[in-house]
Amino acid sequence: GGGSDSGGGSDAGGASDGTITMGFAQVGAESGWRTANTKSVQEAAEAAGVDLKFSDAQQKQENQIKAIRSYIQQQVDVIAFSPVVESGWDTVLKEAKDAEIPVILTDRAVDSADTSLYKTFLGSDFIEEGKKAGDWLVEDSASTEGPVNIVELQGTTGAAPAIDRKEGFETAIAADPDLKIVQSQTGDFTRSGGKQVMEAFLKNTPDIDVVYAHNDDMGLGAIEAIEAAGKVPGKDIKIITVDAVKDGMTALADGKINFIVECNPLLGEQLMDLAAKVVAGEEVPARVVTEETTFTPEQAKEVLASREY
Amino acid sequence: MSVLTRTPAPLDRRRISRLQGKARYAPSLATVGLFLAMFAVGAAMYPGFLSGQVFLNLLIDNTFLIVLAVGMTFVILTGGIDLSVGSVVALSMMIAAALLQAGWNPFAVILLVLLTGAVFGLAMGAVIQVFEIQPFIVTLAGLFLARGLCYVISVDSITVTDPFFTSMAQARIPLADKLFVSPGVVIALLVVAVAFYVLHQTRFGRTVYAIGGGESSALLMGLAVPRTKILVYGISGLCSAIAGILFSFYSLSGYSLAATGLELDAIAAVVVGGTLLTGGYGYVLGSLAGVLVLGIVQTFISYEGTLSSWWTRIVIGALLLAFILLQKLFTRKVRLT
Amino acid sequence: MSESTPVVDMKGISIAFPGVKALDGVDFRLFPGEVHALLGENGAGKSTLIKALTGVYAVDDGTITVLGARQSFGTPAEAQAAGISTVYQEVNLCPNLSVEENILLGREPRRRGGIHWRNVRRKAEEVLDQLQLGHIDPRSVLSSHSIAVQQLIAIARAMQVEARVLILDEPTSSLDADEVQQLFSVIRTLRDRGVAILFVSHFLEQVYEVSDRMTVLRNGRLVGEYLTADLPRMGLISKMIGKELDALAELEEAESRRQPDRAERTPFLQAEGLGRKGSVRDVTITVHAGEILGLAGLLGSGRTETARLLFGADRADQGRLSINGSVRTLRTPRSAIDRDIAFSSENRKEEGLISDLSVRDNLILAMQAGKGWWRRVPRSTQDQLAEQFIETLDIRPANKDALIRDLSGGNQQKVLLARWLITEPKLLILDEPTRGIDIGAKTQIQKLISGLASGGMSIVFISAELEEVLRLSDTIAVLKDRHMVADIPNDGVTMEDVMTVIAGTGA
Amino acid sequence: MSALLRHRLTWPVLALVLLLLLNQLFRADFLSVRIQDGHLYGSLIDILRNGAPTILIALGMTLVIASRGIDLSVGAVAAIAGAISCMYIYSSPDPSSWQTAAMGVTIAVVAGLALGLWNGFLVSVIGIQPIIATLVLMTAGRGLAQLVTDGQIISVSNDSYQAIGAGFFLGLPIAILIAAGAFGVAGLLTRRTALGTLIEAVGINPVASRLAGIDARTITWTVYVFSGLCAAVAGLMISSNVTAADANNAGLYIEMDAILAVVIGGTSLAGGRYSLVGTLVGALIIQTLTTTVYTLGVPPEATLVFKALVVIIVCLLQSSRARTLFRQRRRPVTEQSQVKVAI
Ligand SMILES: Nc1ncnc2c1ncn2[C@@H]1O[C@H](COP(=O)(O)OP(=O)(O)OP(=O)(O)O)[C@@H](O)[C@H]1O
Ligand SMILES: Nc1ncnc2c1ncn2[C@@H]1O[C@H](COP(=O)(O)OP(=O)(O)OP(=O)(O)O)[C@@H](O)[C@H]1O
Ligand SMILES: [Mg+2]
Ligand SMILES: [Mg+2]
Repeated sequence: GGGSDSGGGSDAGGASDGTITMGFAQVGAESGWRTANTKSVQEAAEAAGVDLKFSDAQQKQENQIKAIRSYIQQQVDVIAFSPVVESGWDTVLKEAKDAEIPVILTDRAVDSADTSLYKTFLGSDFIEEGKKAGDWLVEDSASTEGPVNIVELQGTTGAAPAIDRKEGFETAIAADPDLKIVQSQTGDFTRSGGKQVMEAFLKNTPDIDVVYAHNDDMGLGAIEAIEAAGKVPGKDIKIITVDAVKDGMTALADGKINFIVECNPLLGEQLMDLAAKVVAGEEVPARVVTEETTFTPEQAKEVLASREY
Repeated sequence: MSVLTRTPAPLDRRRISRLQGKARYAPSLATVGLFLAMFAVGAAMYPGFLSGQVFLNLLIDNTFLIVLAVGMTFVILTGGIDLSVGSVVALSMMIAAALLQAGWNPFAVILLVLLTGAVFGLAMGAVIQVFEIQPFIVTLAGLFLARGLCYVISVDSITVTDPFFTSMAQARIPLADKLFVSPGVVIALLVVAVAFYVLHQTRFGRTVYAIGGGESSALLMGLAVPRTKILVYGISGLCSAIAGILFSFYSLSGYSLAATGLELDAIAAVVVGGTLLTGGYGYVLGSLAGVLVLGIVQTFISYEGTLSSWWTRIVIGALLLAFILLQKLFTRKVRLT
Repeated sequence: MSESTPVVDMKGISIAFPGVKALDGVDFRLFPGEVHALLGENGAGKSTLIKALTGVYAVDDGTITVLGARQSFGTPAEAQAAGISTVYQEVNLCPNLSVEENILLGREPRRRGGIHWRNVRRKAEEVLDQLQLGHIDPRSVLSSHSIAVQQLIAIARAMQVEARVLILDEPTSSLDADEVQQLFSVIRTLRDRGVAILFVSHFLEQVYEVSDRMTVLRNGRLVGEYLTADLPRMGLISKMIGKELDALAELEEAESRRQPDRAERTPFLQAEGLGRKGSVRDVTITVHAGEILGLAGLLGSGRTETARLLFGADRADQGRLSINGSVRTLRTPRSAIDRDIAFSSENRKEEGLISDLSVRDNLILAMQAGKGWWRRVPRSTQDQLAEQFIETLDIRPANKDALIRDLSGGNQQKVLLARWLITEPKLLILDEPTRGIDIGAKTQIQKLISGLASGGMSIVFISAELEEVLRLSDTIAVLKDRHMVADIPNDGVTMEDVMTVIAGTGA
Repeated sequence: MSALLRHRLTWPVLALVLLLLLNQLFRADFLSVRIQDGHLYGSLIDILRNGAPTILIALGMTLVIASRGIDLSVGAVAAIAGAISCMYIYSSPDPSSWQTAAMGVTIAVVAGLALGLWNGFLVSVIGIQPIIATLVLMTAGRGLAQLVTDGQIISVSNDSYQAIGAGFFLGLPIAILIAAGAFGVAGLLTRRTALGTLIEAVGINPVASRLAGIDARTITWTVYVFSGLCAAVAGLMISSNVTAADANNAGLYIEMDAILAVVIGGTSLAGGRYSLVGTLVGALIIQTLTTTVYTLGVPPEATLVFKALVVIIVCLLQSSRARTLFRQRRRPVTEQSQVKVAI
């Protein structure tokens, strides 16, 4: 209990009248993926009758901490957030715990040693995504002879998905010594970054066989660079990406991308379920991995029409 | 050749010029007044807003920004600018986290970080002064350099587990019934007090203002212009390092991407606090008020809680604009030139 | 004044700027206990010599000895530490700080680590009192004072230290008689205490009144060093401008201009009870075509502010203004300029010069502004006008591409005057146009003004020298305590008459 | 020779040449340009094409800075322009016709002009310090752009639209032709009319300029409008280059690049004299630097350090002080403009 003595709309008793108040601290709106994620949470909250307090941290950890503090101050029933970065949450999570507000992590993990600070973590496994990409490549190039030159378009330097997708991919391709990453540079998760980097790669390395992009957008940028260089994306140069947003799936269906590892942003319903359980005091698993799959061009054609994002 | 003689000036002239002297405080005072007004509006709009802890949280959540704004005030008062502060904060955090991870003594770490920050600032100041390169560009290069060094130290984020840092992060200094601040707040306010003292009670501080009033005049008046200009960047570097330590207390980690764009927040806070970017006019207390204003804008938004991401940005921009316009309105009569 | 060893001994000093040899092998000596006047036309190199001595410029050649030791100061601070206190030509203070701080900046009394503000105030008041400036509030902001007051504060700053050498570069150009006398009495006291004083002025009376010795420069070269007693005034002038005496006689000759008949003149500008809150009030004047209206008044009496109202630089909120018969409100300088009014400000550094632009660009500026940005004044016209005015006003160096900030003070003033002449205004408002201008140029400018009036231009003329006002004006408007008190047609008015008006009428 | 050494563009140009040579050293065919599919192809062409938006924005920024201002909102304006045009094309019934593209472009350009008007209004009429006035739009602008696109990346497939950023005309990238055109127009406008001199005058001494009859307000206003226009066109290029509007990332940090270009080109942030050619060279240096990072394969974590070092070296070379330091001491106190007004 804090300084509010008037007991406004969202007192601790909020849960008893049936409505749950949830404070959700989003990373930002840095990509289409993230926007889909936000929308999913907002829509699910509405459907579940959850009173959602939403805030956008604009990719800054300090903003997110401020938002969480203000949720604690406002005595919400549950706090959910996608941490901007893994580390540095102990203090504010302790404050939440002291105020007896349960916390759910979404999409990205925190590295707190004290796992009692949050109830559960709902989200994808980035290393696994990288592995899936790598595994496909190992399988795909098993038949080909000789070295395979891979160029990698990394995400924003230092960002967790970038680090993990790189790591997972590298682990997987270690299985085949022919697979070699010849160049790797950051494209900042953006299309124009991907395009510019790819342009330079194409000039540096004449015989690129595979592009591995940490997200669809960079892959789409790379496609344009490859086409401008007079090569055929998907044939002359194979492309593997992560995310499976609509534009990426379209390119996959067109055969310009060869393989996409899904990273599902639609966590809203799962989150609301978990929140209801947590507020009701039920046990929840400590880790909930989102349902994610991979797509080949054929699969893409099938599901393309029904993709929401 | 005869020239007219002067009769003693009428008395009211004395009063007029005194008033014009007071006008120097107007923008900063307007900031404080508007901050209070915003607080009142917030209290009227959102339940739970009107609480001492909401105000104290503004301090707790902005310790590093307060310290940065103090350093930035020194620089801007001389008519310069320091874009490197955000990156130096990140660098300080990385150094601290990496060294603590390697098992260093926390006090040795803090000392080293402060030293690094100060030296980094002094080096930029020296380049600005000796080679007469514009501060904007030197500190922009500083921004790249410090951020790049962060990555060189580690691309991953590093968690701080040192007991001293942890206790600083989680300690609460109780003030009154259920009100508390963090140790960082005390440090930040101490920095403000020291800066206030330095600016108003030392020759160095007055030279800072003099340089802002006219660099060549200050030089001709025989003031230590080159030394002061270099030192000012040193101070800003030192403040960035302190802010880095405070940020480490705040987040108990080091992260290469931390504090991006913080330099703009610091500059905005200083300017909102009534300091002229061309130098010569402004106060650290105004900058403190500026930080609080930026903080309360964010508090407004998290209390609102229904804005989608883009509306958040738009509303922040609109609130900033509304604030600047109101400030302008209150200080309209004042001619600073 | 003993021929003891000089405190300052400069030998063979040369300084060249790109395109100009500002000093060329100049020798200069300064003895303790003397007032030494440094003389020369605009651009002769006086300010440069001072800056060479005080470490602002590095010398290309030559040696400087101060108190027997070879010196080459790297910064003004070093010169100050060696006992040389300087007031430079332009006011070089910090407009954002208070008066007391400007006086004591860099040497504030301290107490336990902090500045002892009470002592700062006391010391500032002391030195202000010495210059009889006790009425100035030491806590007021410098920029709230007129240029004249700022000049006095700069002098107060220089006198506040116990210096061995005191250098004053045109300290009197904007002071009134009383203040000049006050300054001189302080100078004499300091001299008697053995301080060496270097003094630059274009007012020869003052030079003869206060100096013991003088050094004359011409075009960056030394003409000679003389005892004041040995060199009569005319001799000095001819040494300064390098011409023989009969040429001078012609310069000195007063203008006799046909005064147009009052009845047949058309009024160009009429102000009735014009005023502005917190500034001047009750300004009721009429300026006819071809007439020169002089504004007289004490320092700070509101002449500049009146001029600014007439030009729309400040907006009037009382009274009525009509131009060419129709009532107008001047909101901006632009609207005044569009009605053929021009205004040359007394504060050339802050309100006149575009320091980083060339002489040509500065000359052409007002004309260009009038044409709008789209219609550029053709380059050939620019060149031709620049050359023409450089010639008529004898602007030196005669280089239209020189940056105006590199010109000497007097030459900058001429460029600014030319800026307005080019626009061929119907009414020209001149606020202290002859300040800081050498005697030759001054006479030239006075001639020019009356010539312009004869050609039909109306002129509002402001000068701290009442003589000059009396000599040139057809009508004299007297201001006192920032409102207008009288409007006297100048038919044989004497200085005493004007003084009586100022002293007599109740406030 | 010494005159050449003193010229303020000598060192930036030299730095640019050195950077290019460095690349050539690492990759033998770096400087070679060949014809492919009827247009020029090669790293140099990439540098020009990718540099075009920066050049364009830096062009507008130069004039703003000359007038003693700064425009932080250019990146956001670019994002808005891209968002508007792509959204228009995306949602129009005929998304691949050139008329649609033309209409989208027109709307975006008008929006850019309007945003420039807005900045200019805040600075010149209300009198807010430029950095804050444009910070408002910098913050809110990206939000507006996202509002337009609903936070999504809007892909369009319209050949005419794609031509702006990625197309070729007579073998040359259209983007660079547009930038060159804008450069020419700006050069002509400022040097053949009096605009350049008037901007400089306002930038050096606003008080004196006003007293000389210059309508400083209109001049200031004009430069912000021009900057808005340049940013909008740059935004079109950026979005057209990847055939998509990315409200969040398009033109991110481009304001910093543009300011850097202006300053490297020898224009002082204190306002006054400016050099458009200098800005051009500055922008090319920055773009070449980015390409160099990719060409040399600088590891991502060292990229920023490398950039910092190059910027510092370029500026050191360029600083007049560094040059005189090795010669004789010649140090007149720089008479900076004494008039201090709110920028
Ligand atoms: N920084 C500079 N750069 C280039 N030329 C300069 C500079 N300073 C002075 N000059 C030139 O040196 C010459 C001497 O100037 P100086 O200011 O010493 O004259 P002065 O005797 O003080 O004249 P005035 O009586 O008008 O003040 C002039 O021709 C002037 O244009
Ligand atoms: N002694 C003084 N103390 C304070 N302020 C003064 C003093 N004298 C003048 N001022 C201020 O300086 C400004 C200028 O006055 P103004 O220039 O109109 O007078 P002036 O008759 O032109 O005198 P000056 O000879 O100084 O130019 C006014 O704002 C006035 O308030
Ligand atoms: Mg002089
Ligand atoms: Mg006056």
